[in-house]
Amino acid sequence: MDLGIVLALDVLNGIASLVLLCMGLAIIFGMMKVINLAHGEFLMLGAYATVVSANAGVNIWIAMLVIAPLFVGIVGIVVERCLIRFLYGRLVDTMLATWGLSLLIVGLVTTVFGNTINGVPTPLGGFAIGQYRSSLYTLFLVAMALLLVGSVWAVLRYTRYGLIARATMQNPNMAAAMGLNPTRVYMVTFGIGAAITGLAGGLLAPVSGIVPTMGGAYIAKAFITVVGGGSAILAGTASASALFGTINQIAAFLTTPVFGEVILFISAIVLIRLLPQGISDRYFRRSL
Amino acid sequence: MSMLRREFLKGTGLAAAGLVASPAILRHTALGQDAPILIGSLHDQSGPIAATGVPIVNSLILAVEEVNAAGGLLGRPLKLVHYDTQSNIQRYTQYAQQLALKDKVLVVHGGITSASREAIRPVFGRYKVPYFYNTLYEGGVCDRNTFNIGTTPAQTVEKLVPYAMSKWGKKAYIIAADYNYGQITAKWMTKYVRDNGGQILSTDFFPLDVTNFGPTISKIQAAKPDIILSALVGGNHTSFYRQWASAGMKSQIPIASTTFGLVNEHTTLDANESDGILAAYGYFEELEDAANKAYVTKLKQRFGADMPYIGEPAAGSYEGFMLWVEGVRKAGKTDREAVTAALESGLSIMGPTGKVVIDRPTHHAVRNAYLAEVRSKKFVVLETYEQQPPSDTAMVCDLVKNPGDNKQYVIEI
Amino acid sequence: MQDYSATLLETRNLTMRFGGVVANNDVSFTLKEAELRCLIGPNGAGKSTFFKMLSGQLTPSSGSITFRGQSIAGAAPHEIARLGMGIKTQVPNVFNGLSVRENIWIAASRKHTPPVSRRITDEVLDKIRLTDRAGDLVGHLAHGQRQWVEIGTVLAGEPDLILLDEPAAGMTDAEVLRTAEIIKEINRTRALIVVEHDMQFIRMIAKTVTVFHQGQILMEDTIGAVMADQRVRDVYLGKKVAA
Amino acid sequence: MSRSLSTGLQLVLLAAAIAGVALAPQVLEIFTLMQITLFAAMSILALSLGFIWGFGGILCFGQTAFFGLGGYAYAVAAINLGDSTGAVFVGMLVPAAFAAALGYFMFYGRISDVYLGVITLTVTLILFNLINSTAGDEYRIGAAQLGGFNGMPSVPGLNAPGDPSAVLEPEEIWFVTAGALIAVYVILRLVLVSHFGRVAVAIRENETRASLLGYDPRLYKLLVFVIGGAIAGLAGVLYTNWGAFVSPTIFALSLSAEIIIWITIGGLGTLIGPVLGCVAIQAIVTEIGSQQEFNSNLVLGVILIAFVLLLPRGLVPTAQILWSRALALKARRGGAALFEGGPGGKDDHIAKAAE
Repeated sequence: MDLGIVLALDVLNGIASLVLLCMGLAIIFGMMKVINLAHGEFLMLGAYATVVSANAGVNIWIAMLVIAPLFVGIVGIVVERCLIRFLYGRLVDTMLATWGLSLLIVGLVTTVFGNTINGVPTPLGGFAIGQYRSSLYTLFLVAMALLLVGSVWAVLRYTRYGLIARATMQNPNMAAAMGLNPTRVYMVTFGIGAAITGLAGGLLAPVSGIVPTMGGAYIAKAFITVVGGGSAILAGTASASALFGTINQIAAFLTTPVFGEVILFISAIVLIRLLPQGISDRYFRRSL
Repeated sequence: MSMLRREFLKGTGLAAAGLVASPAILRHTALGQDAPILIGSLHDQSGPIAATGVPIVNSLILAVEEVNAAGGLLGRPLKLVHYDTQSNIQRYTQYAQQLALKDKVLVVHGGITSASREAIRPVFGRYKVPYFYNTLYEGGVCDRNTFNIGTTPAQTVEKLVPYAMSKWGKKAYIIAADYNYGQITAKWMTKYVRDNGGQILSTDFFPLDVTNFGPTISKIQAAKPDIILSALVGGNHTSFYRQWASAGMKSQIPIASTTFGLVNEHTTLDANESDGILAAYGYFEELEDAANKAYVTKLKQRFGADMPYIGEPAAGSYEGFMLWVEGVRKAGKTDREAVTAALESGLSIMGPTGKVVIDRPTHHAVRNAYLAEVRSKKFVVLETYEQQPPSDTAMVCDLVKNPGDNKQYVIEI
Repeated sequence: MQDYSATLLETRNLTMRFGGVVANNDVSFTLKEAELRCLIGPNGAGKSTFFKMLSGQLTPSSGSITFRGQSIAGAAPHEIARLGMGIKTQVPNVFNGLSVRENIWIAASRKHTPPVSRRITDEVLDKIRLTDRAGDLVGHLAHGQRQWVEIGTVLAGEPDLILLDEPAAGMTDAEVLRTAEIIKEINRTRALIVVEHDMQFIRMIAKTVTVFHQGQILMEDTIGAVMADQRVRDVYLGKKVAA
Repeated sequence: MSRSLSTGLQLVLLAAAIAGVALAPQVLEIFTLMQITLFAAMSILALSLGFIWGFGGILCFGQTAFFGLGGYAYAVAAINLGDSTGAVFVGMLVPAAFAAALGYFMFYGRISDVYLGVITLTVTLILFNLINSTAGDEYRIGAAQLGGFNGMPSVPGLNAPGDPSAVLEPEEIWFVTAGALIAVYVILRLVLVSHFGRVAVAIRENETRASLLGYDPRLYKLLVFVIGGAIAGLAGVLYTNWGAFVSPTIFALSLSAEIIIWITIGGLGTLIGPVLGCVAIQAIVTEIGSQQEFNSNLVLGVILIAFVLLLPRGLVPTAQILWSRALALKARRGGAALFEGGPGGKDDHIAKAAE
């Protein structure tokens, strides 16, 4: 029984981590059809921003929730202005450029900070369920994932930017037709996607090993989840994260982490074969 | 911080310019009497394994400078020809060929993972360049052209496991990186736990890119072990200690590891995530003897305060280098056969880790092993085990009897 | 000798639904060997959907299609093409990155040896009057010329039934005349179904006309009778009002 | 350029390439020869993706799946058979069969575009994960221990057909590898001028039109994919033979991405472009490791970004465009019509392919 609750928490944690990891990528991919291969490095930058500012004496929560998204958001806008905007509509070229960018960021961070950096401890501590112990921070991550999904939904649903974003998603020319400057829409979108990724990096910093190459461990999984989810940013990311997170965590508990990964990948292939347009296009056709 | 770092790098680059020769310059070096003796180095300076590679290369640079400051070797200066293998096996093979055929170095120190060693070892065997592998590894390499200076499981696991069991209890849960080092180390852990009357509850292996240990932590709690034996490796696996501590488990079940500290876990983790973890290696930066103090001071002076923690791979490389230098001195020439014979003669050096001798039948090092505990982001050495032989590899390898042997044995346990 | 009274193509109760929208409803349609039929109807009447079901680009929700006595509803486009049906789609559907000659040659060479294919290619190029632009990339041609290329690829495949969806769209008057000529020439040996809005053009070629309206067949008669029909006028008038 | 002239030119270039391969051991030192042997093996890999992506329109993110399978299949077969000749064929057949199964699953399942990319990428990850976790003793095929992350050391090198004791020398391995590269190049050229190749290109241009003309796009794509898989397998065989070593990093995502980079830099829709891009990047990456001033990742990242921004069409198409502009200028002056494209003039597609 207690084990069941702990397991359920693990599954929730797996889903929440995936949602946090993927949301930024999903926004950029869903709205701009840009596959950002530097996504993992944005995540890493978020973690570094958190760790560096926390080590410099900034309160850990401010470092994680404010500095990380702000810093990576600004990086995102700079990247969009200097690189991505020249490449719209050229899927492969953006992949190549963002791949180059990811190497560049890894190289820069290594040059500046070296190969290892002192991390920050996990805040909040643990709690007991019967004779099992689990981390309060896990619950915090779940709450943050819910909050993120909620905010993205509210923004898309109720704000002017959300309206523009939805219109752009359905038809890229729509924004222009509405008399808006698509350049700005794209810039803001890329910045927001990057900021959310930075937030995810900040949130994962206290529970991860932080090294310049850490992004590589996340990029493939995030990419597969986003594409498996389909074009609806929220419904797609949430449903694919829920599916893959559950499968991965349960398989990892029952067998080994290797098979957890392999089973996740196989289920992704089966999913794409059955629903070639992603989950959201099949089941949540008119959702956000 | 970043500016400092950059300044430091620039300084290092300038200082190193005369020492780490650009291969382009080397292409037309004449092999005259005063021509430098070329020594090859293949270590990852970028990519995931650079965390281990950078201190090794720093240590080698120091070793070269020391020998040169003392008048060189056989009257000739030494020069390090180093390539960044970029954490990529293909580069290892490429640069190994380059060192052997183009730069024509007299000895190579290199390789960090066993995969990289097995990629380049045959190249040096084929082109007859003596090869030093200075990192701790799973044991079993049996090759007269290769010298393995790092510790093997029999030298460290054998000490760590009984110590941890006598302190904490007999039921162990093993978590290890899913590759040969982890697999073989887990086997040795299992053997020593059983030999000491204990029990293994489960053994889990993790690919090097696993970062989420939630399900594993639940699984461990369900199994209720007395100790955790860890052979987790690399930056991603550092997450385990974090998530373990954040679940409040650190005060519940203690951890002993043969890998903790390899990528500076004890400094990158917070004290309350790492205090009390036991580890065993052939070297710790905190060793108190004078030789080590001098070595550490020189490295820190040479490379600044940013010199990362010095672990066994860096110290082992320094010693491997000095062993070869002693071998050349004793042989009186740089010829491969003569130097190998000298090294096989029981020649020893006193390095930062203590006395190091080449074991003739296995070409491994007889050396000290140490057991330490993490306290406040530092290792506190608890036990010293003098002159441990590579008894694991000795079970399968005898180069005196079979000098033509050339493979890595899997040791049946 | 071909039996000109035999049925070439027949659909029974053909229906196509997209979600809640019914694009074609209960269409029963018959075409004889070597017949020329024109389809007219306002935008959204279901003509293109009908063509897509015939050519295999869409699978009907219900109903049957028989071509030469063989059921083809839901068959893949290439299978239907191999049975002898060729289609020029509404939006020019050509190989933009290939030359004009290569476009035609690809079509001709499916069932012929290289020398025969080359001969057919030359004939078709001559017929569509693009011989002197044979080496140009199709993507570089004007819209009307790309229409010609597509018609050329259809001809080079030597189908027994040709579906032309708005062949005259975007053409100059001279080109429209030429298209009508070619259609009549083809019709000497093969059957055609032509969808067109241009009533001038329809008058030039039509014998029998089928009128589509709201996914169904409104009427089917000679061109004269159709033009005189009040319901047809209402449909087109209604369309104009709506527009 | 008339067709016969370009064919003649191609034959001259081919003869020059063969002569270059034959003379290389005379003029180059042994190390350089081994280095370019590696580049030749990698160039075959580049050609395999250059073919299926540039001419079949299939963007495969996981070409290393076939490369790696080729390498492993060769290693396992060579260790078990003793003779490498059969192992070479096993090293091509296994990835070809795998490509056939995967291709059937994808093309007949109507999976296209980015989804195809994701599936190929995922399959590569699965292979990497599985092979990576074969470190235990129980994972052996016959006499061959798979070895997990550490890979399989001491893979037998190529030997003279039928005589396992006659292991080839570096010069001979160079001849075999460079010969294979030329053979693959010529075979692909011939495929492209054949009816099959021209239809495949037509399908890349417009799948709907091709199917409406009676060609089954699924079948053509599948065949293109299988050919690409077999060639990538051959590259894996030669790569493994070059290093006498194979490890799971052969499946690495970074290598998959690198192949895409070679092709983009060299020029999509050409055959020579991927080869040039591959050699250029390999040479650069090798050179980077010899310098100590900058982090290797940093340098490579800057180079890639600069390429995308400054030379988006890739080396070969850009050169062709400049060349044809120069010719057109000359033609205008001389009033002569120099251009007469036609069937078989594959380079017509460059403008399109460079998109």
